Amino acid sequence: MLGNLPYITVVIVAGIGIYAMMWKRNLIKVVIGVSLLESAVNLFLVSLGYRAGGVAPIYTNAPSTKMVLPTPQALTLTSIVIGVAVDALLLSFCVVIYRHYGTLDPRKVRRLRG
Amino acid sequence: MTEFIHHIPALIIVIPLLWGFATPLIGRLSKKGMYAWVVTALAITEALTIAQIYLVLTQGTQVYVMGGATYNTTIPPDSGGIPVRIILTVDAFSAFMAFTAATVTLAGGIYSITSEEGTSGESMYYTLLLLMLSGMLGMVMTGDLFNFFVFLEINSLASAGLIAYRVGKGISVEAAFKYAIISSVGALIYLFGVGILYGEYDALNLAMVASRMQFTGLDKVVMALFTVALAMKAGSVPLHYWVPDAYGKAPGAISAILVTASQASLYALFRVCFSLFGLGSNTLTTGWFLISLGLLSMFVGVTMALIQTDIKRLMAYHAISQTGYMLLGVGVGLATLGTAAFSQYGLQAMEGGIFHIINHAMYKGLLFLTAGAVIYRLGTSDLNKMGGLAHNMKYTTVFFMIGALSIAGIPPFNGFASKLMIYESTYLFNPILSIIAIVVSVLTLASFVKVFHSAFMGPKLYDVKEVPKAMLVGMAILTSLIILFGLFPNIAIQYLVGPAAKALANQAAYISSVMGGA
Amino acid sequence: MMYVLLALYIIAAPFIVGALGILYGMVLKGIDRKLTARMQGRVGPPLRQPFYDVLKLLEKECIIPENAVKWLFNAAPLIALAASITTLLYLPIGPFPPLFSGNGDLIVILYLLEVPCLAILAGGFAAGSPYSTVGSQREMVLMISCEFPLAAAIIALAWKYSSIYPGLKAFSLTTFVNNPIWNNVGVLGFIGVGILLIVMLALSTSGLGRLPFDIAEAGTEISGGMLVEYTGRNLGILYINDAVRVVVFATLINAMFFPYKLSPLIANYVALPLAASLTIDFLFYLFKVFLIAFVTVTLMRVAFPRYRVDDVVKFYWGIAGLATLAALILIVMDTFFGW
Amino acid sequence: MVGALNTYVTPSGFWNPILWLIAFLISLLLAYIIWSRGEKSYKKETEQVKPFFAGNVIESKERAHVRAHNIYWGFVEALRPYYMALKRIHTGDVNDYVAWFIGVTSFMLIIYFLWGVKP
Repeated sequence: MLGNLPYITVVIVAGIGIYAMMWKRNLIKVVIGVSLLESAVNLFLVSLGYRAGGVAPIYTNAPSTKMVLPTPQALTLTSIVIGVAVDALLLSFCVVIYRHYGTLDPRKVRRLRG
Repeated sequence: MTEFIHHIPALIIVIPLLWGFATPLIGRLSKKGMYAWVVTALAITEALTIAQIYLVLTQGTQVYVMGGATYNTTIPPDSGGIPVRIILTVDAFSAFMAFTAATVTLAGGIYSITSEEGTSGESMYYTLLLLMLSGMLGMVMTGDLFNFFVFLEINSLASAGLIAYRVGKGISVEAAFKYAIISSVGALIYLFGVGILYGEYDALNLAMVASRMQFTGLDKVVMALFTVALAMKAGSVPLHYWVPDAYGKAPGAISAILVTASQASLYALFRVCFSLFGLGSNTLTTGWFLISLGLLSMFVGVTMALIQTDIKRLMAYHAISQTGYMLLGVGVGLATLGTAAFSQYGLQAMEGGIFHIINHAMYKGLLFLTAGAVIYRLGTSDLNKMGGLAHNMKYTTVFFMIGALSIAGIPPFNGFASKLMIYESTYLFNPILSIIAIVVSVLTLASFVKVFHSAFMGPKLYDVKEVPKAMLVGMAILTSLIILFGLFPNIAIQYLVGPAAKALANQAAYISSVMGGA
Repeated sequence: MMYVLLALYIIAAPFIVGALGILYGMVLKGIDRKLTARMQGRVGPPLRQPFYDVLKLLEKECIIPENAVKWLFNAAPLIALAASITTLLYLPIGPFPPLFSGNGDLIVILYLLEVPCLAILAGGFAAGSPYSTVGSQREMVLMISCEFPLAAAIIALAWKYSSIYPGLKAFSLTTFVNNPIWNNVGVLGFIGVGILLIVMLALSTSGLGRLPFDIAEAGTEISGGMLVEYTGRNLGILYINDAVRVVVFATLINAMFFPYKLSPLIANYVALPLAASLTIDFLFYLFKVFLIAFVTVTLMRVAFPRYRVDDVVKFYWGIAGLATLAALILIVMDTFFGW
Repeated sequence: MVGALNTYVTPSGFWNPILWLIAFLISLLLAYIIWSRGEKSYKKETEQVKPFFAGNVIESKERAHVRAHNIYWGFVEALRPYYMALKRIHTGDVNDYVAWFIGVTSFMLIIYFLWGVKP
């Protein structure tokens, strides 16, 4: 049960993120939802490669003990970097939208419809 | 030289990527130089994609190992039978998609020279354009699930930036925001699936995962995550809401290129359905998933288009509708995969769907460019305010007419060739499919007749000039391909589409190209 | 030598078929006017009146309105007529197989039938008059409405053929002509094909833009609609095009539903030389075309008033659409149950 | 028979664009011959080049152009209920975009769990 804790956390965090994206009436909060979903995915990737008692996979001449898997860590790093770029872009869009529309309410930010 | 040709797949991705980042530097020195620089990059990429098609046709599927000791050692001897490195897997379908993407981007790039001239941040525009191209090419050529995610995000971010390029009192930014939100959600959901697969099979290579696929409960989750996320990125109903916003508000050339960007996701959707899950999954279910998305997209897209009054939003709804044809054709192929019906009509249905991909990229690209030309001269995209442009903008009118006839599937243009193939094969699967496809086609015609009338016909209301040469050249490139594919559909089928369809349908060949052996 | 003959064949074909289509179409027009007049208790014009009409139109001034897009306005009638003539090349004329058989099937014909309509409506838009614009967009609505039952009818028949003769090209008209549909269906299928025939007759009336579906021209509402600005030789060409299209539609229905020949029947009693049997079949074909044209053009015009635009949509997507779908289901059931 | 070259073959049909194009051009020539027999002059700069308005007075060119939103009235009118429903779901609200996506994903999860893998 305890071993599954990371995965349960992943589900909870992702759920909160999706909730924020679907129901929060503020674009910044929607962006926070995206960010939470990112975190959930990153946590998921990292915990996939976790071995109890393993060491970081960075030694060339590693001691012959267990290591955590290197690939998920590489994936997570890449994903974090991409996530930062996405968040920055989304937030800057929010700034411009607020400047022109004077609001961040998704019910009002919908001049494009139909 | 013989060594060089094997590096073509990598060069195709790397050239636009590196040249893109160098563009702002050159833009500082000289505007003209920057245009030449960008067009050269696009032309080289285009030439390389053509060379790649030749390579794939003559030598079979190309694999390229990133950072490997040699370019084709997919499984290093000390790796324990796992392809550890990022591998580009270019089969006929990938080469076909790469060619499509590069062609439209070339036309769009040349078109942009005058259409975006004098806007602030012009050099950034070209950087993002080249990044977007690089993303698309990476998406269609990679053989690695995670690498696909990276290219998907490169492409999405660049696209989002370009959609918002003309702020347009915030409306473009609104479109870009919606696009960025929905595509990053889609990409993250996709990444979830990649994580699950990695956890199960310890591999990220598509061929490797496919060969180990067990179809456990978790794999069913992955199927749902992958297919829905990619169908959303491809812009099919009922996940299409971002499409009219994004296509409708992007600059003209970008809308054209966004079409191919969506098609890159469509490619991935097909690739996942055929090469990753393949015959082990219930192809009837996945096939009907594609078919029903296709039918919905076709019908809802075109009926929504009919009532639009914004020229680009109207065309954007058509992009959704035309995607439906591809989903329909390939979906029928998938649903019949592995049965006797596949050789009877399934493969041809797939050829029709895949042929429609390139045709759609050409004519919808052309139409978006003509719409951009109209907006360039009139400064409005509202059809209610247009009229009488045919009196002055003769070339644009002719280009528009060719594009419109082609998208409506009127002979002898290319849209007809692929639609004919779809009509005359899918009806064997279920007669209703063809009937809906034919009806949608005439509705498409109707809405383009509407645009044709309200923008180009009528009394001479505006005293405008024809658009500058560079824009006409961009349109002419696509027009010539439309006519070429329309008049010689056989050649396209034989050298481009047929091999692509066969490559897509053959899961075992895809796996063995990376894993070796039979 | 081979190629020279081939080239001559390709060059000559449109002229021969075009001449036939134009002349017979004009004669049918004359007969139609005469018969309509008789049914309404008038004497009516002489049979050669359509020829006089065309000659008169060619002598009149050909006015190009000031708002028109000139090149398109002038090109539209020519494209329409040329497309109508080429459609005839894909249709079997009497006992002869289609001149271009093996190079175009029923779906191609379906789209080639659209091209003249499209050209004329583009011409109507190009005229730059509100009346012609309204007419053209009504024509487009008519085309949309017709497409659904038309597609359903063609697909239903082709599906039937593909299930009976998997080896043959189901959309090829040669298949239709060599294996008449009525001989290949049971009771259910017979009813289904009967429905399709009725729908196809109605569809060809609207394809020709005749009453009760002449909403796009509608002389009394929008003064000729699409054609309102056309005069002189342009109108003359459109007049000829209209005549050719009657032959095209009648020939299509003839090939799809009544591809029967008279000569085998006679050959039971008298031995016929080839030329004689071809002549008999050709004359029989002309007669069938006349009958079909009589039903679709003359009878309908006399019997029905004009529909409103949205009623046409409701008719074709409602009653006619459901009827063709029912026919499709009947034909499918016919195949599976085999009655 | 004619022009087996370049005939595009589908599972149940065929189409030869080049042949059609040639025939079309020849037919165009035929049509042009008839057309060119006709009178080509007309009186420019007179009332007869004015568009037909059935006697109504049209004060400006703008009024003579039928605008986009007036087109296809009959069609949209006939399908009114369908269009009402369609417009209702195109809200343009970013929350709904995500909701549709999540909804379809959950729906497909169920479908794939039931019939995703060959039995």
